[in-house]
Amino acid sequence: GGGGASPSSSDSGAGASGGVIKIATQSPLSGGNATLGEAIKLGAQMAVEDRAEDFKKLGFTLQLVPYDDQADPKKGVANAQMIVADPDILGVVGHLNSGVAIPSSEVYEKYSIPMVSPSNTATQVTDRGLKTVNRICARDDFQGPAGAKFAVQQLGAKKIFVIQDKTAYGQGLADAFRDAAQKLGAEIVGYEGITVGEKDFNGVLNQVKAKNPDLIYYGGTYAEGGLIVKQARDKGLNMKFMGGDALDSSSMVEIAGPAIVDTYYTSIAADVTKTDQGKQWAQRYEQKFGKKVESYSSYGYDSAMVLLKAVENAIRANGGKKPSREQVRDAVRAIQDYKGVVTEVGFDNKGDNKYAKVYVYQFEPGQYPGKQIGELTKE
Amino acid sequence: MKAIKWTFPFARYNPWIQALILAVYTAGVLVAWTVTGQSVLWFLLLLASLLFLYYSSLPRKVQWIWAAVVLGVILPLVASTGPAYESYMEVATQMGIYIAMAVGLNIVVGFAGLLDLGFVAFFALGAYTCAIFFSDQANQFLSVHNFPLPGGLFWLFLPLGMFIAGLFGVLLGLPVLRVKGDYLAIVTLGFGEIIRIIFNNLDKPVNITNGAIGISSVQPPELFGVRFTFPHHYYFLVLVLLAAVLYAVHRLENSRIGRAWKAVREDEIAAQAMGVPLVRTKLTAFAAGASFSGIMGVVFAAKQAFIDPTSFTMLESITILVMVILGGMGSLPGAVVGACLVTALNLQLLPQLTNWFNQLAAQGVISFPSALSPSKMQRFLFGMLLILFTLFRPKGLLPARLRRYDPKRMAELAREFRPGMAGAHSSLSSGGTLEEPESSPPSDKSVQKEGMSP
Amino acid sequence: MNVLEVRCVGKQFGGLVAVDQIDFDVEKGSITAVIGPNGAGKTTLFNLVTGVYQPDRGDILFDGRSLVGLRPDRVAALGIARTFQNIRLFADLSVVDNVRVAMHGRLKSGIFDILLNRRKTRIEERRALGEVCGLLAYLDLEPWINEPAKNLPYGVQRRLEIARALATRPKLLLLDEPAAGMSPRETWELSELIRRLRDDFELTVLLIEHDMKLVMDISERIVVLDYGRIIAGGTPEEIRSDPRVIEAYLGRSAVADGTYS
Amino acid sequence: MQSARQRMRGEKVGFLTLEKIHVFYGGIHALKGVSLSVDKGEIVTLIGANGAGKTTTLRAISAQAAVKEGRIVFDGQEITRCPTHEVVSLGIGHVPEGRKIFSRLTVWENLELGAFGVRNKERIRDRMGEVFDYFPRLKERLNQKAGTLSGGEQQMLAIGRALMGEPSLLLLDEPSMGLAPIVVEQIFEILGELNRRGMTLLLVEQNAFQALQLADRGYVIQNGEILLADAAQALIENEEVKAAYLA
Amino acid sequence: MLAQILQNLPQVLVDGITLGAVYATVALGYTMVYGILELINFAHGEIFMTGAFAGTAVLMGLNAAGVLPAIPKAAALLIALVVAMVITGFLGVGIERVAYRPLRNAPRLIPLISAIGVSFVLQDVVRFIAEWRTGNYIVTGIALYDSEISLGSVTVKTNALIVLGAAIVMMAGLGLFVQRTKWGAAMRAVAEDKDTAALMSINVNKVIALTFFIGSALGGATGVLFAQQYGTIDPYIGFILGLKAFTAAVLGGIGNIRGAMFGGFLLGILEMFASAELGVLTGGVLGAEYKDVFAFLILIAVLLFKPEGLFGQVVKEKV
Ligand SMILES: Nc1ncnc2c1ncn2[C@@H]1O[C@H](COP(=O)(O)OP(=O)(O)OP(=O)(O)O)[C@@H](O)[C@H]1O
Ligand SMILES: Nc1ncnc2c1ncn2[C@@H]1O[C@H](COP(=O)(O)OP(=O)(O)OP(=O)(O)O)[C@@H](O)[C@H]1O
Ligand SMILES: [Mg+2]
Ligand SMILES: [Mg+2]
Repeated sequence: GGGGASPSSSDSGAGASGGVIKIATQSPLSGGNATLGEAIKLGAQMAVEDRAEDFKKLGFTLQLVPYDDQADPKKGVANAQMIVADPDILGVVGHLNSGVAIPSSEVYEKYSIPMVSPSNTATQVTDRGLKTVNRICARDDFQGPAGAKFAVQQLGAKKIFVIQDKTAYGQGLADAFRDAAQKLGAEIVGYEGITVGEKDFNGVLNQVKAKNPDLIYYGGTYAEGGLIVKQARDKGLNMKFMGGDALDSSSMVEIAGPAIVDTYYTSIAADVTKTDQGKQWAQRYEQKFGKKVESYSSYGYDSAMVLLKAVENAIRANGGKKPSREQVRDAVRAIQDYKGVVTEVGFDNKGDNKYAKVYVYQFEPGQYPGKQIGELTKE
Repeated sequence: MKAIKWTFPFARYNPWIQALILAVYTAGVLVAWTVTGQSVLWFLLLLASLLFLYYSSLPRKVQWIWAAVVLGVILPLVASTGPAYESYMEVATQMGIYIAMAVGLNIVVGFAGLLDLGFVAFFALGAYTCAIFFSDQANQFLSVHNFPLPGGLFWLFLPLGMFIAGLFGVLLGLPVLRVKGDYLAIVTLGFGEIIRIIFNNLDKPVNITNGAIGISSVQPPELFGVRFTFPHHYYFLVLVLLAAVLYAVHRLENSRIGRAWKAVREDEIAAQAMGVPLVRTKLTAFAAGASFSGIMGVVFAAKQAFIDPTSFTMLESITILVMVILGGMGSLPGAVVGACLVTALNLQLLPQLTNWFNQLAAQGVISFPSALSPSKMQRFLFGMLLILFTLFRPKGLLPARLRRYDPKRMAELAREFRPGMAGAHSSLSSGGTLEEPESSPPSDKSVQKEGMSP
Repeated sequence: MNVLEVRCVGKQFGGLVAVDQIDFDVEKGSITAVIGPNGAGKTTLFNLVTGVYQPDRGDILFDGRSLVGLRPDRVAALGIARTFQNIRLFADLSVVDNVRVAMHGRLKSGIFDILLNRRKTRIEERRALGEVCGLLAYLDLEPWINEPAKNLPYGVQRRLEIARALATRPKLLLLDEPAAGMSPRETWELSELIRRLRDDFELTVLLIEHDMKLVMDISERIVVLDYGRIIAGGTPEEIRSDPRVIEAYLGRSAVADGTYS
Repeated sequence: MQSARQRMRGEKVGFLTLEKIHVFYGGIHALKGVSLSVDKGEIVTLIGANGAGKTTTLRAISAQAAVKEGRIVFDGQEITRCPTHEVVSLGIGHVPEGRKIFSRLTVWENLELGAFGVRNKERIRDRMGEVFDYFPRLKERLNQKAGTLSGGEQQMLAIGRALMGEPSLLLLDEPSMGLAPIVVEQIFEILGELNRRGMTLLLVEQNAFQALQLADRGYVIQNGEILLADAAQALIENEEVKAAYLA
Repeated sequence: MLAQILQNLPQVLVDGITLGAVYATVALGYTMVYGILELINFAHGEIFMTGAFAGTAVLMGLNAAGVLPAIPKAAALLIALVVAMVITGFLGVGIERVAYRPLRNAPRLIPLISAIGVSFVLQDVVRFIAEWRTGNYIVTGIALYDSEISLGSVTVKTNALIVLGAAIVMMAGLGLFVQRTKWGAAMRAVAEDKDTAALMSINVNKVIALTFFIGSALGGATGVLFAQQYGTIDPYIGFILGLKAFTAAVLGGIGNIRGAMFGGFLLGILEMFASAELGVLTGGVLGAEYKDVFAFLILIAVLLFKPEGLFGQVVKEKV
């Protein structure tokens, strides 16, 4: 490891001849974002455990090293330095926040450690043209417009009120949605920001009430989104409500309660429970960790699986020996048709997932995940 | 005094012996480091040698040179032998940045006694100044479209960031200094939040800061054709800046301005009655503190290559305040140690500790329920440590100490300046017939100029 | 010649008239005492002169120059220094630094001089330190130089306040109850000290005191305040026998005892 | 004087006894083995130069300064380690140096707090009446914020407040400091009156002459040590004391 | 534009007062502790949060035991309130004992650090417990009074009325306690001068503990009402709310009970007004995201003209 406080890495892989291969995760494990961050970590952990046997057969001990970036860019960068200093680490699954992913990936790039992001939707993450940065989720400029298309064309929204949480994620998504919706002929009657961590959104909702739109679009996560739906319904605002993949959580249903009717969200994940394989996977997850599956659990799982697949490919290409980071990096980018539990993965030359699809779901009270009611591909 | 002797038995020895002990200690740590391979512990113990150095009675010049050699040569050299080189450099760089901020905040809170809970705003000002012009962000609102600026211009932005932050320090200070005590705390807190929120929203009507998305691809500085891409580049940059900052604060603290700060802290009314202009003194404190923060903000933006408002939250201000108070308010070495400690804890020790637990758990040595997973305990541990530190060192780790004057020398001076005080209002500065302080040979080596011992 | 001229000065706090139409002069080089019952407005008068409060009306002239509207530090720079009734030292600073602070207005180095450690700064600081040492020796404070002010005995604190005031190089020194809490012997020493100060530093002294022995002993003129007004003024002899002063302040029996003769 | 006579009768056990008290402020050794005793009904005065340790002695008695070594016995009970509020409820009133009235509270509230330990409302009312007998001025100012009183009135309030707790022993720390001569006179008269009504007083004063005139006995303290102890009159006539403290 | 604002105004006021009531009662706790120890009790927000969890846990427990449907709603709420108040009251006393009392003679800002430490620890401890019990630290509780009352164009949640009523009762009760009782006078005396208060045979530690108990219990009770009002709680609600409440306390004049109350309501209304109307007023240039800027600017403006806060006493320093 980066320091003597951790057990020396060279001797812990005694069981396997080829040595140790580590996969790191970086996501917030403490603080307000920890649920999501932990889902990523647990997903990756499950992947590592699932593949550990295969790697043992190849002669390697597989380990997961979780890092807590606390949603803080400075910590992310410092952790990244620790990660790159450990020669056994061949890839990173992370981050949750684009604001942390961007500076941290600058470090990964210098040391050629591939990163597979389960959840960074900001366009800049891959638009900087780094060789190491990949993501399996949809970009804001895909998900937002897809949502807009559905809202305007399928739901028939003409007047739309956009609310966002003033985070990089929320703003990116909401802006993309707004622009696309305008192009499609909808009128944006309001565009407001709220503060993450607060619980009272009546102020903004009063404005919504005055404008009386057909649909509220929310760019942000479920913690605030759930409350906004609930408080809107309390105010008698019964219009449709829509948001992005960050609403895709069982907590959303819990928080909003019966108010969740007429709530839609876009997600890159196909409904896990639709396939047997998916159902099984979800069951295993719940048994293993005693927690409900979150969307990010499966993204985390798939990201790690993709990464491990690439490592495996690189090992084989390297004649069974431990590959270099550059080899793994290129192997990740070369992945073209990996079938994960929630999404198919194939990277384009920027590191974006070509197969990223956007599915539209509708929530129903007391049920998670929602009902899949639409599917959009990138044109 | 008993307590002081207990804390620094070291200070009693003769300087040569001190130097020897220091050298042996440093060498020991270095040997241990190279033998055992990479270790955070040795890294921190090496830094600790500088603390001993500070408390030694070696002449100031020797101390500066020694520290320069340890930090500028030995540390990077030894660290570079292992794969974690850049990791150490990164941590050391962040330490340096925080030290400068803690030292700056120490001026405001420790010296001048003005509780500031929004200090990170000045850091943000410096950082955004740099980020906007060294990325293509400035193209968004300026009609000349030749941004990002070339990396060579970075060096101009250091003083610029310092100036802008200092200016805002004064602008904030002017209205705000009417309010006192903890009211000031809340006003500064408000100011910090206002700055952050504005940066978070200034993507419309004119896109200046790119809002919550942040500014990415900030171009690195360049010096003699070297592009600053690795942490060790920034390490050396921060080291130089930090030396300048520490030197400046040291000078200021022991000057008329520094004494005025402390006088204002102790008793505003008495200070005024003794001829200390209240507002100007407080404003200097605000401006000085802010500008150190601003200059480091510039460096930070370049180092991160990406800036968004989440780096400048209120929690950040509180963290810097924790460094100052934990170290010992009004104590320069305290602020330095506090900053080192908190940064090391946050960036190195706690993550390493949790990694270690995680590995043990992965190897099945111990097991945790998922709610108690060690990676989630960093904040908890940090909180515990804060409580324990304050309980066991309630005055801070290195409390401020009085400047001591040598009675013998004071007596000599008294004889020289017998107050045959007629002819009042003589100027203190006119004429230079007096010997300069340095040229009078200190009779006792341990006594610094002006009869001060360290 | 008059150093200080107080012209019709008044000051009100809310409904309370603390100082009401006060008018008097202080002659250069004199020692003048202000006495009066508790709450008569003596300290308020000092605060008005030193710029801590601004008068509601009237004017205060120092060397012919009006002090009205000046901040306390400007007043200090003009040459008026004071001590405080409730000692206001810089509690956590050492004795030397307490006095050094008072040199502030007389040191001229700017921030850049200090950062560059210019020769000018070093010379000026050294001279100032020398002067501080001289003052400390003069007031017998040498044994205490490295002690924080808060640890000093009361009497020493009072002396330190005087030393600090002197370091501003005042022409007029205002002492607010310098003998409070002092034993008769210390009080006597204090009166010697005040006289010496006046001569050695070419000072004019204005003092507030309840210790009549001290007042009668050293002052050349006495001003008596009651309810914010001057009820009497004159030499110690005149005041001692003034019936209004006896009634309001001294008390009949004390005068009969001969305590103040 | 009655109390002096009592003492003549030879009641040996002191009402309050300090045995070799040591007090430190950080590194400063403020009291170095102070011993003294006060009998019931007496007025005892403690005189000494600035910083001699007078205030510290009183603070040690009321447990405001930590006693490092030595014993304090009051009314047959050891109180050395009792916290302040318990010492006070045993019947020791303390009028602290510099008055220390609660300036943001009204006069009435100040007095009421003086009787904090007294539960019986009736007795509180009686006590208050008694205080107004001594200090009619306070009655006029009942609802005024104490911080706005003049110095003399504040001193009266401080004494009155201590009396509210029905102390059998009253410690007074420089009650005449900063007061106009006419007020000082009044205060001393009242102290005499209190003593005549049976209260025991331990009085610290810079105004040594006046204090000794009032007192039965006196102690001279210097540098944290008791230098002399004698009858008050004897001290007044003592040449050394005269030279050092009476000027 | 004006028409829209006016049309909205009654609802905005109602919502603002509801939010303000929460700020106000939490601010009371800050103000009490500050008034007596001059300590900004940064952990107070976390005490509030703990109260919210405790109350929610009680209701969930009652529900799981099948008791909840059987007893009247008011009784359930009362039980939750009392249990939460007792828990947070003792928690406050414990925190004072462990983290503040040993530092009473330390430099003034030192307890601020231990307070921050306490608040980190509390956040995580509550999180551990919540997560351990439910697998998720974001907890959605059981709402007792969830209906709405419509008065013309204005809708009010019944729970909001309860919050409001409770806030007023708490303030009035506290005001009476502090102004009219012996213990209240003792608190004010201790606030002014601990040493001298002890000379009045006041047990200073006891008074301080009492202050912490009352302040924390009020915070805990507010937590329960908050959880009722908004339905969802997490271990991090204390931080922002604590800051807002502290701001409210300062706005009203810290150390002053009426001030805390008034400051809380004012801040609530200001925020609500800003988030509802800023966008309208500026034609979309500034929006709800600037509400904190707006609130802080008003705070700063108030302090500039009245540096001691709206209700604060000018602490006249007698020179
Ligand atoms: N800042 C202030 N605010 C309100 N009232 C004040 C202020 N300063 C002084 N006073 C009042 O003005 C009156 C005069 O006070 P001052 O301090 O001048 O009296 P003094 O003559 O110095 O009395 P003493 O001999 O007791 O010191 C008093 O009633 C006092 O309470
Ligand atoms: N809080 C304190 N911290 C440190 N030293 C103290 C403190 N209080 C008193 N001292 C020191 O203890 C010694 C005794 O002080 P004390 O106040 O008892 O004297 P005193 O006889 O009452 O004098 P005075 O007549 O000035 O009131 C002095 O040397 C003083 O400096
Ligand atoms: Mg006065
Ligand atoms: Mg005393």
